[in-house]
Order: sequence, then C-alpha cells, then structure tokens
Amino acid sequence: MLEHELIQSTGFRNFGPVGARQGFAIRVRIPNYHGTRLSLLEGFDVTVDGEYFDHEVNRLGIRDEVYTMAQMREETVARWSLTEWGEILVDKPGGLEPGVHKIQVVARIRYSYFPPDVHIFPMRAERFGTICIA
Amino acid sequence: MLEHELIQSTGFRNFGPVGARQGFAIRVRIPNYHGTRLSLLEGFDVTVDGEYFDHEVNRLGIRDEVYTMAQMREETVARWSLTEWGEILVDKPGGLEPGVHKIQVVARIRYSYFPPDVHIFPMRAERFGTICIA
Amino acid sequence: MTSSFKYGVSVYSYVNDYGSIMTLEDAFDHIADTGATGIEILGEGQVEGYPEPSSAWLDTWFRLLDQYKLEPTNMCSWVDMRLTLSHWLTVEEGAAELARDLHLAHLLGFKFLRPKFGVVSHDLVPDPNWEGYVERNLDLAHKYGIVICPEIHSPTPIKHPVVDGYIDFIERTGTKNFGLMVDTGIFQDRPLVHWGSHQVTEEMRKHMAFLNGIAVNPEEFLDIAKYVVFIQAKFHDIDENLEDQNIPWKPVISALKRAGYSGWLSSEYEGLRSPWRAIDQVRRQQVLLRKLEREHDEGRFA
Amino acid sequence: MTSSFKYGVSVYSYVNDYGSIMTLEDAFDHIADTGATGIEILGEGQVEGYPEPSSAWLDTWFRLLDQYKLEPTNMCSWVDMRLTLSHWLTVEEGAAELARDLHLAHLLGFKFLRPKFGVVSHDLVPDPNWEGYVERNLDLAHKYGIVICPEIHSPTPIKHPVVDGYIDFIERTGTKNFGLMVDTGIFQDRPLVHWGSHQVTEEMRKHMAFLNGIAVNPEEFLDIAKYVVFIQAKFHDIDENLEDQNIPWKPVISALKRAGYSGWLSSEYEGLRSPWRAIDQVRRQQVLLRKLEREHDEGRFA
Ligand SMILES: [Mn+2]
Ligand SMILES: [Mn+2]
Repeated sequence: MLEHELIQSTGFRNFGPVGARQGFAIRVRIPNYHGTRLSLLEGFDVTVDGEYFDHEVNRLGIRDEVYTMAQMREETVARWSLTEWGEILVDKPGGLEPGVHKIQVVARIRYSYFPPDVHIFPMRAERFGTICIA
Repeated sequence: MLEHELIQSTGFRNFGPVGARQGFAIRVRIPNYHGTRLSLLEGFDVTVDGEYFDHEVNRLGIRDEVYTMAQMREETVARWSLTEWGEILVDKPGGLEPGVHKIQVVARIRYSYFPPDVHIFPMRAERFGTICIA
Repeated sequence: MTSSFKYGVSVYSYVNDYGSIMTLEDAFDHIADTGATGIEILGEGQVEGYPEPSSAWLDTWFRLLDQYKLEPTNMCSWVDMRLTLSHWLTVEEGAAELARDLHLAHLLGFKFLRPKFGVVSHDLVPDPNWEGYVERNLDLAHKYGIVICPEIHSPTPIKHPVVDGYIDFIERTGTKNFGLMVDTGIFQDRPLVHWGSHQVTEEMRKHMAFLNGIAVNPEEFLDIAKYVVFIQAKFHDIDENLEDQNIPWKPVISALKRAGYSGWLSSEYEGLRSPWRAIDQVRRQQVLLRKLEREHDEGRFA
Repeated sequence: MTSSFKYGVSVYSYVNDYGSIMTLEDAFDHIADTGATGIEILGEGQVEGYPEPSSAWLDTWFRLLDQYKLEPTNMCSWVDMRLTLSHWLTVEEGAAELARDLHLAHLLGFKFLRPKFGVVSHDLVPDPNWEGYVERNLDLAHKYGIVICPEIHSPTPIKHPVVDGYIDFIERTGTKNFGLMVDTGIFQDRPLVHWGSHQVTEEMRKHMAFLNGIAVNPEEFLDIAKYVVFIQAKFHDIDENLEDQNIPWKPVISALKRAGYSGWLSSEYEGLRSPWRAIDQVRRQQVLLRKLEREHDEGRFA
C-alpha cells in the first residue's frame, strides 16, 4: 500500500555507485485521482533543503523504465496506474547526506478538461524525508 | 485492510430478520498488538447513544463462529489474528435506527504480564458510526 | 406506488484512500455494507492493467461482484484531447479512445459510460470534436446496450450551451445510447470548507469561485429530466445529525421524484480527503437519501 | 577495527499500521529501504495462520526474505500463564507453549526467541515456573541453534532480582541457548509525551510512572554484557534534527561499544501511533544509530 500523501517515506534514497552518487530519488504516488498516460505529465519540480531542481531536468522512474521530460511528453502508450508508485530522479553529484531533509515537490499534470490557460495543474506537497544510506 | 482505530465504520449493522431485528453488531480490530487466544479476552462493554450493554452479555463473532462470554473464557484453541476483524454482537430487540450513533467500546483483554491486580486491561474507543439498514 | 431510485456508490468517493488504506475488495465491502446495490468505478483507476486487464484480474472482478452482490453501474473514462503538448486528438483518434472504453465497460458489465471531454476555452466550451467521437460509436454502444453520458458538472449549470449541445445531439440523432449524467454538485448552495486535503482559503475562492457553489435551482432538473440517464450524488460533508452542509437534498430529491427519475443515485463523496473519512460519509449519505425518498413517497414532504 | 553492530527492524514498530495501511510485504519494503539487514517479528502477529502457517504463506515468507535481502533475527512470543481465569499453566503446558514457538521460529529461520512470561506480583516477579518452561526446552533450542532470551524491559531495571534470576539460571545450567535481551526503553531519561495514540495525561503518569522513564545508567550494561544476546532499540520520538527526545543514545552506544557488543540493534518504535508516522521514525533511528557508531569508531566520542 502507498502512503496517503504524495511523497512517500520509503524510497527516498541516493542512486548511483556508493562513493560516487549521481543523485537522489523521491518515491511518489501518482499526482492524480486516476491512472494516466505518461504524456499527460509535465514533470516534477523538486526543492530539497532550499535547493531547487527544475522539472525540465528531473526524470521519472516507473517500473523498470526511466523517462526524461522529453521522452515523457511523447509517451502516449505507457501509463502510470493509480496504485503504483513512481520515482522522481534528481541529478545531484554526491547525492544527499544521510539524515532528515525538507522535501518540496510540485507535480505538474495536464488536464484536457481544464481551460487552456490553466491546462497544467500544479499539485504541491512537502514533508520531511530521511536519506538512510550515504 | 482494517481502519486504524478499534471501531470500524463498515460492519456496524443490525442483525436478525428484517422487521424483527435481534440486535446490532460492531466490527472491531483485535484490541491487542498481537494475535490472541480467545480465552484471553474478557469481553466488550458497549454503550450506544448512552445505552449500556455489559460485557458479560455481549457476544463475539469471528469468522463463522459466535462465542458467548462463557464460551470465550474457555476457548483456548481458537485465536483471533492481528489482521482479522471480529464483531461484537449486542442483543437489542428491534435493533438500532438507521442513522448516526455514538458508539463507545471498552475492550477488556487479559495480559499475563500485567500485575494480578490490573490483569485485565481495558482498551477504550469511541466514535460515530452509521447504521445503514433498518 | 411510485418508482424508486436505485442506490449505488462510486469508488471515486474513496480516492486517496484507494491503494493506501483500501484495496479493491475493501471498496466492495464498504459499498455493499451501505446497502447499495451498484458500484461505479473509474476505468483507469480501479481496473488493474487498464485498458487490458489480465484474465486473473477479470476473474477477481466477477468473483467480487458475485460475492458482494453488486451490479456494475457506470464506468468513468477520459478522452484526453491534448494527448501531447503538440498533438491534439483527431476525430478518428478520439473515437478510438471512446471505443476502447466501451469495449472495456462492456467486458466488465457496465451499462453506462461517462466520457470526460476536453475544453477549448476559459468558459468550458467542449472539444468541438466530441460529437464526432460519439457519433462514430453509437452503433457500438447500441450493440453493447451502453449509454454514453457526459457529465453536467459544476461550474457548468443546467441552462448552458454545453447542455443544449448535448440535447441537440440526442434530438438530431434520435439515439437511445447517449444521455446526460447530472452531478449533484451543481445544486451546491453553501461554500465548501475543504478541497482535497486542504482547508479552503480566500485566495482559493478567488480562483475557484465554484467552491462556493453554483446553486442551480433543483426545479431546473425537470426541464432536462427526459435526457438524464444517470445521477452522481456528489456531496462533501454530512454531519452527525445527517445534515448535508452543502447540497440541499430535500428540494433535489423532490425534483427528481416529481420528474419520475428512477435510475441510479451513485454516491460521490468529494469532501475532506482525510484518511478513512469517506467510508462513513458515504454511509451517512446513503441513509440520508433513502430517508428522504421514503419521506417523499409517504407524502411527508411539505 | 572494532566489531560492528548488526542493524535490524522489528515489525512491532509498525503496529496499528500493520494490517491497516501496511501489508507484510510493505513492512519488508520499509525495513529493507532503511538499510537494515534483519527483520524481527511477533510470531502471533505477522505469521498468518499462527502457530501453523500454510505452505503458501511459508513460500511467501521465504520469497520476501530473498527479494528484500533480510535475515530473520528475533521472533517474539508469549507464554500466557493465565490461560483462562481459572486455569494457570502447568510446567508441562508452559514448556509446550515454548516448544511450539521454538519449532515455528526455527521453521522461519530465526536465531532468537523472546518469550514473554507472566508475573505474579505488583512488583513484576515472574511466573516461578519460567525456569521449568525453559529448562525443558534447552535441548530443543540447542538443536535449532536458537537462543531463548527474555526481555529486560522498563519498569524492570538491570539491577533487579528478575535479572539476577536469569543470570543465575545461565550460570547454573551453563547453557548457551538462554541469554538476556535488553530493551533500550530502560535507559529512557525524559518523559513520554504520547502513549499509543493518546497524549499522556497527569492521571496516566500517576498510574504508569514508567512513562517518565526509569533512567537506568547505561554504564550498568557493562555489568551484564556477557549475558546479553540481543538488543531491541526501543525509542519513541526522534525530531528532524535527529535528536531523540527520550533515549540518551550517545552514552548508550558508548556503553554497548565498550562492552564489545556486536549483535543486533533491532529498531523498536513505540511512539505516537499516528498512521504512517512509524515509517520515517524508524528511518531516522537507523541513521542516528549508525552515525553514533561511526562517530564512536572514529574516536569522536568525548
Ligand atoms: Mn461527478
Ligand atoms: Mn521491546
């Protein structure tokens, strides 16, 4: 089962080789009330301890695939289902220190039934999360 | 999955034939942090909308069996597991009116590792619950 | 004897809880225990492996329907016009999306399919291709015995070009496989206190005026009743005295009854997304609606 | 190079969440993601069908251990002396209870079994039959390579007849299959704010003085270290600066290291039972304990 809120406790981790981390991952629920084609996602802005990482650069990991923003925008076949988690992959050489971090996420989703000028809906979430392994 | 609290929303219902209800049932989690032989339960006091029903009279329904207090006290084989729900069965001719009711439960459990004088531990819970069907 | 409503529950009522504190089987259990006999779902939501569930999942679906004695009512779907930032659906593509969901709805036993179309303007004018999407699927819907029913949803009221357009389509084609779904949120006449998991702020009210309710007069239902095939009983907060804080149920039920509506009332909770809250809110609404119907039928309405 | 602790997590940390927001597999996921390599369970809790799980459940158990790369550490059990109001366990019956759990622990791959014995007085003198229960099972425990380890748990401190009794038993029998488990709650030196899902009241403090902490001096661990086989790292609240509000970890870790302890530290969260809270609390504790061990090993302790 997933946690009720967008940002999950478990899955907040560094990735890349130990000692030469490439960045960190944040596990999230789908920022929507129903499953969604990946092309309807407009990425995830991430701020950790005040440091900002833009949605154009952050990637999405889901199941065994990783999508860049450009790939996601054109991915009209693969879907993210309501009960699955995904991971926001954020490049940050060295990764994050073990310990508690303030995580802020703006998940951007496109609703065709929102007026064109507010077509991209930002879902905001923030919480403390803990990196366990350096 | 069960609700986090002792008293569950679903399963609060009248029992017995429609039009001639014998009483009502309250679905509960096990009032313990581990599964338990039924003989370690000392019953459930129930108060609904201020009307009191004593643990010596209320029964426990679990899986397909119903136990009186006397039967429960001697039931050293059947167990209630951590992830199962049970039902407190309360006699009340006519049952409860459809609508919202204030439910209070004192679940009484025996801990061998509590001192003899406080051997029976009362776990208290209360909430509003809704009877759906007359 | 007057005809009677059929009572159902939409699994959307439990969204946020779904997959976090509740499995599909739990949802069946919660719904069946309210006394409802119908289950409404989000296709891309409750159907694992959407749009092509495995045979194992289908076995589970039919086992649950049987075990909990629930009947599939409506399946919600989306026709996402703006498939990518650069590519908008063609009529052919949109029709194919709708056909995909008709096949799935039929496979699962649903008799209603609610497609959510896109909009092209700030005042919510729908994707002009919607007629094309639907018209190309009327034969398929007929073959399956499914009614396609777009939703009249706040902030769109009953007296509105969007609704007129749907009615014109029904009149022009003479179809029985397209109708209106009414979401009772249009009757909301008091402000919402919560939206999602947040307290509503003044700032939010400025940008989302519909949070205060568009207060459609329930009597207007009588004007469109002949086209209405399904009702989502949208609500947000019912207190322990069974008083709804936002939807004026008594005049709504009165209008529905006088219009002769005898279809589904499908509970759609959309209040505070606090974990486990929806379960009892839906129970309260089921009791409230049945109580009002009984009072109406017994002539106890003023 | 000094020897190192082994890090585990007890599923008890998630109780209340377990079965409501968390399945057994979720617990494995949460534990493995902390970097821990050991899992501790409650036998009659996590074992479906206890005391005789089905072969399907056993397949799941071993699949999960393999998939999440976790090693079974300790299984908790209870010897409920007062089986019914009228019937107290005989020595034979108590020994059979313990044997039942030894069989199950062995089947699941555990190397430690913590039995909880009853007490016969207000100052927690244990069931005098405990020696009989254990002594009759020493051969079985030896055959299985399991250490039976009752828990030194607040409000019982280290210097106490109960602990002396356990040590006398070890000395008398010379067994390697019985030892002490220390629950770090005995070192708690600041009051608890929450108990279960409730705020602690003054009334509660009067009846449950242990809520304020019995503040055993961590140095006393050195006196019993040779008998200690397992440590449950009990804790209640670690804030976002990684500061534990109740347990003085620095002197505790210092004592454990100087005593040469190199067994499991098994996280046992027992703070506020607010849903989902335990998951991150356990993560914080795992980081805190590893940080302190590293600091100690690098000579950075005062
Ligand atoms: Mn609706
Ligand atoms: Mn302990």
